[in-house]
Amino acid sequence: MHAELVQERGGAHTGAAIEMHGIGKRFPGVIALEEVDLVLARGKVHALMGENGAGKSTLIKIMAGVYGRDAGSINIGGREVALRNPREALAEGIKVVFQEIALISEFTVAENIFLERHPVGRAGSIDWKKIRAESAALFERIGFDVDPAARTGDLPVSQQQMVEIARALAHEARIVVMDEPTSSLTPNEVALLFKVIRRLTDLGIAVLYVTHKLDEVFEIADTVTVLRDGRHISTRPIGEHTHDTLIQDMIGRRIDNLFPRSRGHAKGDIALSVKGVSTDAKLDDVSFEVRAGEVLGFFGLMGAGRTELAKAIVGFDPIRAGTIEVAGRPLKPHDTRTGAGLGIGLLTEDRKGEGLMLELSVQQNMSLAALGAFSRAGFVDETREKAAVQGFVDRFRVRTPSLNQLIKNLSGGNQQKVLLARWLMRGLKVIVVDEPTRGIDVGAKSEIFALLDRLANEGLAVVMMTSEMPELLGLSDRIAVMAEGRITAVFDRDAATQENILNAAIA
Amino acid sequence: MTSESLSSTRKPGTAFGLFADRSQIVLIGILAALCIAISLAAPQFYSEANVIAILRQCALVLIVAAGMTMLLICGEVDLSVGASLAFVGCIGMDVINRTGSLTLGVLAALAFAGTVGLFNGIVATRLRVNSLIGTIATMMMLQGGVFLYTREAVQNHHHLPSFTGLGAGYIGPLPIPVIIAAIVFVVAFVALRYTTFGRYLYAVGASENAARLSGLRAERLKLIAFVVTGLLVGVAGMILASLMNAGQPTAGRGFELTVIAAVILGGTSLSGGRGTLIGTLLGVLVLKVIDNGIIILRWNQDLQMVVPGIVIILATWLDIVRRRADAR
Amino acid sequence: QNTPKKIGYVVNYATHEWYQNVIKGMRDRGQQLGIEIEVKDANLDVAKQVSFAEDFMAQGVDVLIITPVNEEGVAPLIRRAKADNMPLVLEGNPVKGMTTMVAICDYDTGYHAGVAAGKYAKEHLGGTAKVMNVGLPLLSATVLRSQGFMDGIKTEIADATMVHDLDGGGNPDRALEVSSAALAQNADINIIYGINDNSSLGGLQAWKAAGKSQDGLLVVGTGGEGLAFINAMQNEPSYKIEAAMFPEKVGFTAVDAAVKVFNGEEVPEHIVSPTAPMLGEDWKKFYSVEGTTRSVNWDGINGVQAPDKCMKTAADLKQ
Amino acid sequence: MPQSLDAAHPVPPPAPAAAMLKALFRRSEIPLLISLLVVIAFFSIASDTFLTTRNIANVLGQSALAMTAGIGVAIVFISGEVDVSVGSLVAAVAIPLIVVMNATESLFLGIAAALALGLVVGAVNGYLSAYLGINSLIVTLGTLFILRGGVYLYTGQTAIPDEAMLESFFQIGNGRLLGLLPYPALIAFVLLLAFAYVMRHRPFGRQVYAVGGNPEVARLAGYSVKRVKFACFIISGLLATVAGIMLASRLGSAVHVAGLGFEFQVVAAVVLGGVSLSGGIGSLFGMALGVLILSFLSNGLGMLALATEWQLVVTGGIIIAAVAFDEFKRRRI
Ligand SMILES: Nc1ncnc2c1ncn2[C@@H]1O[C@H](COP(=O)(O)OP(=O)(O)OP(=O)(O)O)[C@@H](O)[C@H]1O
Ligand SMILES: Nc1ncnc2c1ncn2[C@@H]1O[C@H](COP(=O)(O)OP(=O)(O)OP(=O)(O)O)[C@@H](O)[C@H]1O
Ligand SMILES: [Mg+2]
Ligand SMILES: [Mg+2]
Repeated sequence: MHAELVQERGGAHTGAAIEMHGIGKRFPGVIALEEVDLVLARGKVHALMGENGAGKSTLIKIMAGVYGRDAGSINIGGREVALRNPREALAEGIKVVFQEIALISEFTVAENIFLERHPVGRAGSIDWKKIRAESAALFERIGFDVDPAARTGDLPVSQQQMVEIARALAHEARIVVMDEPTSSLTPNEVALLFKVIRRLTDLGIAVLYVTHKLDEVFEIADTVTVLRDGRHISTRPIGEHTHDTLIQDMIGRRIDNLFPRSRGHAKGDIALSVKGVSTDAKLDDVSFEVRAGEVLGFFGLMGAGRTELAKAIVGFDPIRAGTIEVAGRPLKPHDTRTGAGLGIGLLTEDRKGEGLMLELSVQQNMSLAALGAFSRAGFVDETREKAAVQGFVDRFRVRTPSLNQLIKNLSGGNQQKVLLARWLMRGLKVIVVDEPTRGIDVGAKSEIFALLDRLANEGLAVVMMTSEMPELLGLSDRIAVMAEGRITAVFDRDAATQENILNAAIA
Repeated sequence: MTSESLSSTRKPGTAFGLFADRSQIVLIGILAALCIAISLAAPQFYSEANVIAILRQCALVLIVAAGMTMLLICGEVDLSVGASLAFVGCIGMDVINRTGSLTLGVLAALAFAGTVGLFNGIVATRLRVNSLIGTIATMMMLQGGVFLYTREAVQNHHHLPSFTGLGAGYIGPLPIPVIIAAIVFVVAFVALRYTTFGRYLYAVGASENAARLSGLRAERLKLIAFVVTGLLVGVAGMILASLMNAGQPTAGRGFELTVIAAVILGGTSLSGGRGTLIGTLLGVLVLKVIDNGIIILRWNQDLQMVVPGIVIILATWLDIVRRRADAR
Repeated sequence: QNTPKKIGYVVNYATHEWYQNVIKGMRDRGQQLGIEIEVKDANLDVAKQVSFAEDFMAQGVDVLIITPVNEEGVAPLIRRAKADNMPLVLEGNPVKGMTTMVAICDYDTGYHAGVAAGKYAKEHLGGTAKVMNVGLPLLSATVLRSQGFMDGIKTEIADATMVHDLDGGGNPDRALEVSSAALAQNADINIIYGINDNSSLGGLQAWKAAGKSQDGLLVVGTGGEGLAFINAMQNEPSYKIEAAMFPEKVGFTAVDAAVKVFNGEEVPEHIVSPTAPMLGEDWKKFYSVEGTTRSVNWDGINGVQAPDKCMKTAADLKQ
Repeated sequence: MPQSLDAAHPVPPPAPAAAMLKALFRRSEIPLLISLLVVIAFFSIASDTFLTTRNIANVLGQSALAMTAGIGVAIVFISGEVDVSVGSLVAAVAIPLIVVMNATESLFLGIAAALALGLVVGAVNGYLSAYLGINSLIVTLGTLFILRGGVYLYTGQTAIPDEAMLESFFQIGNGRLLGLLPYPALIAFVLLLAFAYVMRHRPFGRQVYAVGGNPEVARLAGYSVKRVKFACFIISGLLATVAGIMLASRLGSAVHVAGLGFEFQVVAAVVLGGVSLSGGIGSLFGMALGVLILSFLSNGLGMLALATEWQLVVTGGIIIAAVAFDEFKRRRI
């Protein structure tokens, strides 16, 4: 489909696919973009980078017709285009993989692939056969193994992300935009994705690629544009960049050590003890202990059961068997309140579904778990609450015009910071973090690591579920590997290597 | 800036800011316009007798609406309040007749109404039945149940003056129902606005999962909101019984719609997480002033359905327009 | 003479006390004659009423009695019953194409109560009559009662006026609410008329809640079906007149009519069931009360003469 | 997609039997169907007049009103909005129907007038909700009140009788196919199949699901969320009109008190039928089962000569039990 299309549209795989000049966008209290230029070349991968809240997603949404722009012009193939709504953008061949998953969870995977235009057969009826067959073919072609007839909402986040990517390929596209597509992908899937991207560029399609992962940029991008505070900082061929120059452009300063290895967290008493925990769905006899001041990293392939374990041990999900003790005291299963009371909390991987209260303010979101601490006889002391929230906003550099901003208006990374602050404000004995740096920029990432590291040094037990090797190896004192709902191996930090971890994960 | 929950756009310091935020401007405007227009056309409108009549009517609705506001904020709804209102009056009256004690009667009424709330809460949170349909079912059961309990109005055989006072009495210039409503309002206002309980209700309504994960017992909070609503129906039911001097099994028809209309007119969101009691108060006042004004103006009473319908839509639309303008 | 085995009654509003007593009268008469009476309640839903009549026809009852929720809304039903050869008796209001109807005369009921009220006003209220009508425009029957009341009172007091014409919904709480507003608008009335007991009592409660004395006030209720009016007549100094409509008698008569129709006997189009205004202690002639049970004094009721024809019917309203 | 791949990839192989069973059970229709069968079985045993062809045909006819209006309300629910105005609309549309028929003696013109009113009301509901963004519960609660008040004002609170007495009009609500199946049942059934087809097999139907499931995603996929919702309200207005016409025929007049509380009945049936209030979930067949359960309940309890108060109590209890059962199944599997 693409091949014919591109040929027919003029063949040449070079030249500008889209030119954006002087783009400006403001939200109440925020200047999200100011005088931003971006030119995408056909058949090239253009990376867009910047801190959380730099304006990347906003720029993309303007391309996609989601937001109108306050200033600037957009040219496609030499024509100025308005892009007033998503339909117009789609008609121009702009396909976007959004940062937040944009699928209908009740629909099958196949239907989601064809959401933009259902193919119809005789008499205008939807051709379901064709939908199934073509999505199966598409998945086969890109080597993505998922049942097109599955209900999308039943898939793990990572697979949904892949579906979303596949969707961008199902239709004729001239420009494919990906906003942090790999934030929840496994290494295998990332490799798969890169293969797909190369295919797209071979067909002359322009790719705009947003990520916080520097390694990816160096692997896939031809050109990099950096935004900071809504302004255009630089656009350079990737060859002119090193890690350091990129970071320098992004955050305006250097970061020497991304994953601090402040060695040897002093271990204290057993903070969390999990014995023989099983659930109806997946977990099978999981046991482990974490001591105060220790960081226990959990690794596993997609669907290994880490998220489920995380939810079970904080009391969110019911368990079928087993016991959980926090600092020697038993946690009542399926009751987050005793969990929080005992001092265990979870930073979820599903921000929208389980973390954020979208219609409430930054302050209300952040102080939720700690509200009891700011209250006397049930009355909230708003002055203290505000001071504490402001403290965390400053410390984490949460970009928000005010504490009363609705959290849904914050960029993804800033939302994550607010959620982390929610627990840190309360003060815990054990924090369980599930993909804690998903969608977080390098600067914030290293801040969060430094923070977790410091908290561990102060005696907090950290259970970290992560799919990122550097994170895992950088911060963990011990590493537990899961597969199929069981713990298959536990390594001491010094014994752990990428190879033996991956071997245990496949087992 | 579209937040209208809690502290968002409230301007501290000014007296106005303490009691209302900008989302209420539209309603205040409508209320003022209505009052002025009706007063000009019919001066009886602001006569003491009429003001008291309006306030007494508002009191009944407001007492229940305070609970309903909490329920809607935490994402639930209760359509059984009208049917419960009738039942409560019959039970309260019956118990007073049998025991000769107002206290016991009121306690029985509260116990019954609280149990209805508890039942609704359990159906919604434990059986996970959507509260819209669950409470329609409760409404049917109560409508049937009240006639099983009594075929006819339970008459006042005790002639306790304190009972009559509940609905028709005064403390100073203020009717007792109005005082009770004021107390309920203030307590509910403070609870929603200044306590952790109130904040938790907003949180549960905004995202039940997020609230649970943050250590809140979402189901328990909802259950409490159901029980509070139930208890308030108990209070209103006793006042109504006193006003009618009988426990009337046929009372309360359509009361649930009046209450819900007032609450949503006050800007409380049906999807949970948003709403204020001040808004509810204004909603109740607007609806009852319209109702009263049509009689005072001697208009066709069929307009008592048409005009509130128009005002509800209009007020909501004006509020949307205002918010859009604010966002600029 | 044959007796039907089973009579089906589709009532419009069974939970209302008036119809409870109609049903009671039917059951009593049915027992005497050895007829099974089965009741389905439309609960004020016109669509449901048609459905239930259908159900009865499918079930195979011998005679159908219907109290229409709305008299226009059962016309097709009557046509279908005829096509089905199903004998049918209406209760309440006349419908095009019906064979026979058992009903009280609503207008006459109001009228005689009005006359009684007029006399009372001449004697005790200084000959003036300023009426607050707590009405229910929704139903033609209740509209007739209010009209009859005003026409009746005017025969005694020619310059009687209706100060307020209210829609009290027939509910106690709504009646209370609208009466309160009306009294605030203009409290210069001395007679409260209610189209049923809920309405008259709602009006009276509004009067009391406004802090007014019952001296110089007359309250007139309609129905006389439950204990509420007895309680009021005993405890409220102003509650002096109740227009009794003897629902038990209506039920009783309806069953007799059903038997006749079943046998194909000639029946008048309108079989009138009697009503009478009750003043003061009059009610004791018809009812006796023990605790909370009320029993019928058939001799008393059978002694009330019913007119052959109503002075005015719903059909007259349309002109 | 490159042609070379197309041929090589047929439809994926069917899922194994266990998975199919599981998929089947996740469908919310199954518990409903079981509930319906239980209700029918129970009354068949308890009453000897229940399970007769005539009675079953009657119930199907009686359920037709709620089913017809329910299709529209369910579609609006699926699109993520609500419509409670149907209770007044069924009464309101009878007025132009009867008035025009009385004046012109033409069934066709009468129906056209009724549909015109339904269209206008649907369009107003849709415009206010979808385009002005006013919460649809508020809008349709408003129109519920306004229409009822309007009916009372126009008729002066009396019914308007059908004076044209057209046989064709009488037959719509009272006639029976082959003397057995009431026409309303037939009409409702045909509409149900047609709209079920639309919802499942036409792009528009899928757009409705998408818009209700996630409006943001739908917008990103290029749908006009507003237009889709607007169309749903119009459909609902027109279907309520059809229900209103059938009702008017059964009543032989425009009755001012017709349809009081009908909105509760329909909403209860729709929600009982598994259509989610939050949009995007539910099927028209589920809705139809919900309507049938409530209709058979009402009929069966009537057959048992149960007093109204007990009927109310039992119906309420069964609604809770059925929804709880559905919810329980959904969580278990
Ligand atoms: N709808 C909105 N209303 C108000 N402010 C907004 C809105 N959307 C974005 N913003 C603000 O605009 C700025 C840019 O946000 P954007 O989402 O583009 O950042 P980003 O570069 O994608 O960040 P991240 O890496 O965290 O995804 C942020 O300060 C954000 O809070
Ligand atoms: N069949 C399914 N139905 C519903 N949800 C599922 C199903 N399979 C997986 N999930 C969800 O997908 C996620 C899979 O996470 P799981 O805990 O099994 O693995 P993980 O190691 O955390 O993997 P990931 O990296 O995807 O988070 C969980 O949130 C789980 O609830
Ligand atoms: Mg972003
Ligand atoms: Mg996970």
